[in-house]
Amino acid sequence: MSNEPLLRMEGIRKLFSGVVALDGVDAAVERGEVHALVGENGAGKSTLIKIMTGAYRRDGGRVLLEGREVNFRSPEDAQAEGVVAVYQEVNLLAYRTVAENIFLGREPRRFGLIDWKKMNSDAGAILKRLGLDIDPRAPLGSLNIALRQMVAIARGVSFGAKVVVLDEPTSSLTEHEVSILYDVIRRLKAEGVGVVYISHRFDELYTICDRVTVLRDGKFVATRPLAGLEKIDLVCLMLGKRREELQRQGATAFGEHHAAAEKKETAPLMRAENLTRGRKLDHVTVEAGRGEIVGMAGLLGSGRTETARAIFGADAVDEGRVYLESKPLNLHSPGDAIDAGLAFLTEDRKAEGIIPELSVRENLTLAALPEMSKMGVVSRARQNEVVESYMRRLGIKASSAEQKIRELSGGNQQKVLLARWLCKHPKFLILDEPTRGIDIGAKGEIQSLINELAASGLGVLMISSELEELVEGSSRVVVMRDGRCVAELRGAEISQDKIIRAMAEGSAAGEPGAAGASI
Amino acid sequence: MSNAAAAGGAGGVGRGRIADYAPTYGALAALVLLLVANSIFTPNFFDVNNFRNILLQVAPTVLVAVGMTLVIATGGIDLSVGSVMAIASAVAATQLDLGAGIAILLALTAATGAGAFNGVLISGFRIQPIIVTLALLISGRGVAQVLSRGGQLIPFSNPSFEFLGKGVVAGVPVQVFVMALVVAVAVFLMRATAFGRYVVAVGGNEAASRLAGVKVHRTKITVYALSGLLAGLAGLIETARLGASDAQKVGLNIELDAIAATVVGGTPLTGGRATVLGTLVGALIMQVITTGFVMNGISYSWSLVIKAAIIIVAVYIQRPKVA
Amino acid sequence: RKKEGGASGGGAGGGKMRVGFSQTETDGPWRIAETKSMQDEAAKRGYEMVFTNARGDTATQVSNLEDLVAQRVDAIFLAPREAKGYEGPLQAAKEAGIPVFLIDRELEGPKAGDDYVTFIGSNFIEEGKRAGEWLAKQTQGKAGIIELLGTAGSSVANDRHQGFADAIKSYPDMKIIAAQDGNFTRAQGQNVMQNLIQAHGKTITVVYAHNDEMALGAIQALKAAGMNPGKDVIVLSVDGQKSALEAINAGEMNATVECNPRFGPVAFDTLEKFKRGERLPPKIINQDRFFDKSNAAQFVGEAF
Amino acid sequence: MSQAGMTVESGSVRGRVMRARVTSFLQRQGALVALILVAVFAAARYERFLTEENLTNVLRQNSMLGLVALGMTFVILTGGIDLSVGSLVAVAGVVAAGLAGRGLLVALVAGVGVATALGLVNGAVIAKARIQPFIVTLAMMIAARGLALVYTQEKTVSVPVAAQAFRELGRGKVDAGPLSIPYPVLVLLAAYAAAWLVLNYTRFGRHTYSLGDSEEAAHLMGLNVGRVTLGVYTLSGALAGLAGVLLASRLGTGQPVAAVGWELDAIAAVVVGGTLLTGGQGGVGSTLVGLLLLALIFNIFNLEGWISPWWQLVLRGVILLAVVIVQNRLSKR
Ligand SMILES: Nc1ncnc2c1ncn2[C@@H]1O[C@H](COP(=O)(O)OP(=O)(O)OP(=O)(O)O)[C@@H](O)[C@H]1O
Ligand SMILES: Nc1ncnc2c1ncn2[C@@H]1O[C@H](COP(=O)(O)OP(=O)(O)OP(=O)(O)O)[C@@H](O)[C@H]1O
Ligand SMILES: [Mg+2]
Ligand SMILES: [Mg+2]
Repeated sequence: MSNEPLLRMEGIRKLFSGVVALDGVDAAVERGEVHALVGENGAGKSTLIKIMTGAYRRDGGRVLLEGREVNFRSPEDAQAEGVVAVYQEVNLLAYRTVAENIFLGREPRRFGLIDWKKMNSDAGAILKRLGLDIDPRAPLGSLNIALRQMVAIARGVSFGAKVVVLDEPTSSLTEHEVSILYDVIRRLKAEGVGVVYISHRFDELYTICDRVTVLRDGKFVATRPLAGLEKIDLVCLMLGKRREELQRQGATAFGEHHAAAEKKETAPLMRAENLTRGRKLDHVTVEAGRGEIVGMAGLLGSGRTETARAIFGADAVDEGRVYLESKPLNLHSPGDAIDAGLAFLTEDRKAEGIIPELSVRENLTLAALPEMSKMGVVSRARQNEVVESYMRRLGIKASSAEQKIRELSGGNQQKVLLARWLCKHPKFLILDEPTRGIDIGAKGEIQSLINELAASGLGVLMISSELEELVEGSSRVVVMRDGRCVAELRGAEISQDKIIRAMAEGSAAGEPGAAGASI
Repeated sequence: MSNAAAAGGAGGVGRGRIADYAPTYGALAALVLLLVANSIFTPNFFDVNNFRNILLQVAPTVLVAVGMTLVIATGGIDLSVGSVMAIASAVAATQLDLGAGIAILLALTAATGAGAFNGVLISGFRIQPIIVTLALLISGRGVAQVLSRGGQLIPFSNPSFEFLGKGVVAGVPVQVFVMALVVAVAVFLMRATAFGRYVVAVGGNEAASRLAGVKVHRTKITVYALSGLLAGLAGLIETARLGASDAQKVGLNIELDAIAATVVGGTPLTGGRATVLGTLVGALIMQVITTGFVMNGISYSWSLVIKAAIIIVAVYIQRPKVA
Repeated sequence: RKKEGGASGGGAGGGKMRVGFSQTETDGPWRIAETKSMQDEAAKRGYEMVFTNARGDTATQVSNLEDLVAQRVDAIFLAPREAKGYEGPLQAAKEAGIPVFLIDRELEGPKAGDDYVTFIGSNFIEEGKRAGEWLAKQTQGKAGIIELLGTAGSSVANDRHQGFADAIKSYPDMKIIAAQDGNFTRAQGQNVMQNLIQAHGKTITVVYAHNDEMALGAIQALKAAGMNPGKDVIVLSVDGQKSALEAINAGEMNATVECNPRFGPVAFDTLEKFKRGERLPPKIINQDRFFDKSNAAQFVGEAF
Repeated sequence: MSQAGMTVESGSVRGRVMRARVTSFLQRQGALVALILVAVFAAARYERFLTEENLTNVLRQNSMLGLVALGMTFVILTGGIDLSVGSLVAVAGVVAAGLAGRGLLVALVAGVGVATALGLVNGAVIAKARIQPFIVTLAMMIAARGLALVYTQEKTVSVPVAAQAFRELGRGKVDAGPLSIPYPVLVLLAAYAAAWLVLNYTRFGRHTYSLGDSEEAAHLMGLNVGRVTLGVYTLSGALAGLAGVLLASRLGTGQPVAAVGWELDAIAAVVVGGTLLTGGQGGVGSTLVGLLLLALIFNIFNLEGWISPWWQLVLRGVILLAVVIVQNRLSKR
């Protein structure tokens, strides 16, 4: 009995309307172990854990909890047995309070009625234990994504569960929050809880995980101890390539292109001047030249997305103006911005990117329909031509162009959305967290693609929370804080250290942003 | 289902077609079944005249349901169609002195305007479609009755206007032609035009559509205006057929028939998808049921119960599969 | 016609007498004519009328009556939707000393002279019966009948069916081939008739519709099917509205039993008699006429 | 650096919490303000408006619709809709009227029981067959009306004169000091109080809200979504049943054609009160305010007494829209 792992999955098989998503997958978590689950986008990680928690029915295989075969029919069943998950897409209740979200389904009661006082104080205690200063009575929707994610984790760990699954928990956390999370995980580990940890960030895996299971194309590849496993070997397992095939320098796939763009002293391609919007944006000025990648750094909520949306005409500004090729733009809606030659890849794929029920083809060509149609009638031939060429060029993995985009993995969805803009041949591209939640292989592909685009003369504004990406990818980095540009770093000044200092403390090294201090 | 698996690997652009329209096959099968069963068990059912009657009677519902399908595809709903029919009817009947052409034009303009009004409130003021159109459902009939001189029934005699509802061309009633034309245009609109794509995109994810440059307001307002226009057309046909405008009764409860036809035809109420042909099939299913019941002398009360059961079964066969 | 609202006048104190009229619904020409007749008569005689519309719902009508009682109008005319269900408000009116006059439909239970003053109107069972008797004479007791029913569950439909069925009961060769719901509307009457012609074809010799509107719809259907309404097929109904008389004149329809909606004059006469303290009979039945080819042309001008 | 980050977060969090609270308060207040304005207008204009008789009438007349709207509130809070309520009122009414001769309790239990069972069918089909509530309850609206007509052979069922207790339920009053409160009003108030308690202090209530918030999230968080769905539609059926029994008792008859269109009136009351049709937000207090607002408007139409029925229709729609637009504007602030 005692050498039976805490939770074991054997020969798991799952079909989605006939298409195999998982086939013969084995995985096991021991007590007190943090077990990493890795694989490319679409490898089947999220599907595997949804089967584990009963959110999906499996089509084959067994799940054993403490040696006993279990058959969860719903997450409710799984929770009752001590298997709890924090899912990839933050899935909580926006209008309910933080405390309700934490205790949903097991609200403390007195005389059959909910004991709000106890619920709030218990929730407060749980949050405090995680080092979070959140009012348990606040509606969840009033928190930003990072805090919501932390609440989801707090809920997950508060169950006294045997197995806790965390599916990409850090994709929107700051470093500080990540370190809080690590503490929590270590505590769980000490209590003998088994933790399943999914992430595309390798440094996290090496910091916190003990063993790793690799999936590829829905199949089991290997389970290895992480200690002693070289990063490059892990990547080889994931991608199914031999070591010598993977020759790359640097942590990202950005080459050393920016030397080329750096010295051009022409008028900027895009200039956004004094963008101001309520308390969220305060006279933000950003510009970028042809062929230049301008990075944008900042903490969560510092106003990067707000800036991007304002440039794109998605939100009305109180003040400020956007120029493209020195011409002022009159932006009332994203449509106007697109007509002028702007493009914007959103950070929130699910809510603002994909049209889930439509096919890859329709999603990919949505923005380009005007060019593909005459008198409003769409040319199917043009559409297919464009779709096929971009699917090939970006290596989009889908059973066909007619597959629903919702069925694609996150990384492939992201590529489709990128293709949506590329086929419009924009002049200027805004990328908001372009590689969030993207596997290492696809990430490299996307990064080199961005590079290529810039080299061909496109201007790029790249918002990212991954400092490596900013450091290696951009020729200039604008740092934001509290809705203002607080620093601008160029060329050799760009380093992770300096960016971090500027993000936290306002203007650090480098001259301040053009407008940051202009009032 | 297994052929879907086989097709999975093959790729190719054609594959999705079947999946796209599959739900309609369920409804189509139901329709064929009903027709066959009726042809066997209902005396005089299998007869050209009867099929003509069925098409004749289903025409107004189909017109309204096609508009409803577009509205539902954007994730909305239009409860006001019946009242819009009444408004069109009242306008046409009171303006017939100006000539049939002008009366029709005025009536359709009013109906389209009423629909656009819905659209503006829904899109511009961001009020939920069910409430906006409920308000027009209530007020619209009031307006129609005010227009028709205090709810009077307005009989008329105007052959060129009545042609719309009573005319026959090459043995086929005019309204059946109108219906076929509208369905054909709508199918073309949804399958081949950018507008059609925008309609389903807006219904599928409004925020994403906006960021992809889709003119969301324009799309929604257009869709509700079209629904109004088609309701108006249905109202005129109904009026012409009866030879009188009855602002109280024209189009009463037709919104429920239209919604049922749409959903039975395979368009989900959640939006993001539209099967116009499915809607036609859905409406025909409901009409064949009604006709069959009347011809067999089944009492109205029982027919309600059976009809409801058939709706549920038809929708059940086509419900989306869940993981 | 727009009168001062109830506010300023305030109860019976003012000079004008305020009468309440609880109408069951305002759908269809018949109800509109009834409402208009009441309102016109009130205006003519200088009464202030408080009008309420129950929109075809008994519960709403009960509420409306309660509201009228609470307003302390001086008298109430009630055109009830159903034969039952009004004990509550009648009781309240009695306690408040407000006389109630029933119009066009009788109640089961409450007593004339006690719970209400009197009933003025027609008898729906009687209408059905007159139609049936006329038909029996006309066809020598031989007919294949289609009955187009009024709204399912409404008492008018039930009564007009009942009276008709009673009248033809003793003629074994008069058969109702099919009875289907036409919801009192022309459109549905036409649709249902189309389908019934398809089902029963030449066996149909008579259409009996519960109101003129449905009969007019059925005529359209008959014409479209190439059957000659008024000649091959006898069409008869109830109400006597203008368009029905015109159809009779045109020979497309055979007869209609009058159900006169113009209650205004007799209603207010009765009210004034009551005020003068005259004795009133428990029922004042309208002298409803019977229209057919012989007299339709004569009355078409005054029909509603 | 990290500490600084967290402080910024929580600072703005407080601001947002405040704003959210104010917003939801204003949203509810929109209807309340309208209600107060309308009441003041009526009191000033009509001498008999503020009489106990008139006010009691308004409450009693709307107690049945109020019960239906209460059930609708639960359903709408989950993001669903129940179009069948009007027909369920009719079914319960005819069943209760038919059995009234066997005593109040039998009639009550049978009437409410039948409607509850049909509500349960709604819930079961929605939860198990995963068909959208709109279409399921639309079908039930048609089917239940048919059942009521079949059961009564399309005729009105009268309550036997002997069934005094049953008749008393809809017509009687209790004397509470200077006031006398009709039973239906008492039932209404009790139901609203109980519903308030259920929504705020029981798991079922909180889960009702959770479902409307996000059904998918609730499911992934381990909520038995099916059970809650079943619960709200059953409850809606039960309350419609209770309304039907009260109606039959008040009228002394059970009519198969009663309560046509009540579903729309109930939805209007819920929405005018400020509950969102998308679910997750709102409550019984809002519904009560919405109900009374619409009730007063009708009362005013009757007190006014000359507005033609067509203009009443026009006004009803315009007022409905106006209240919702004002609310919408307020909540955007
Ligand atoms: N509901 C669904 N219907 C159809 N196919 C699906 C569905 N969900 C997932 N898939 C498919 O199953 C495969 C595995 O997806 P899954 O989401 O498990 O990947 P993942 O490893 O979690 O990827 P990522 O790292 O991007 O999150 C993918 O090919 C995806 O297209
Ligand atoms: N509490 C919140 N509730 C709803 N939306 C929010 C909330 N906080 C931020 N947002 C929205 O999320 C987006 C991101 O906000 P912002 O631009 O301030 O952050 P950012 O610097 O882009 O950080 P990140 O994108 O990494 O979260 C914006 O569209 C903002 O309006
Ligand atoms: Mg995943
Ligand atoms: Mg952002």
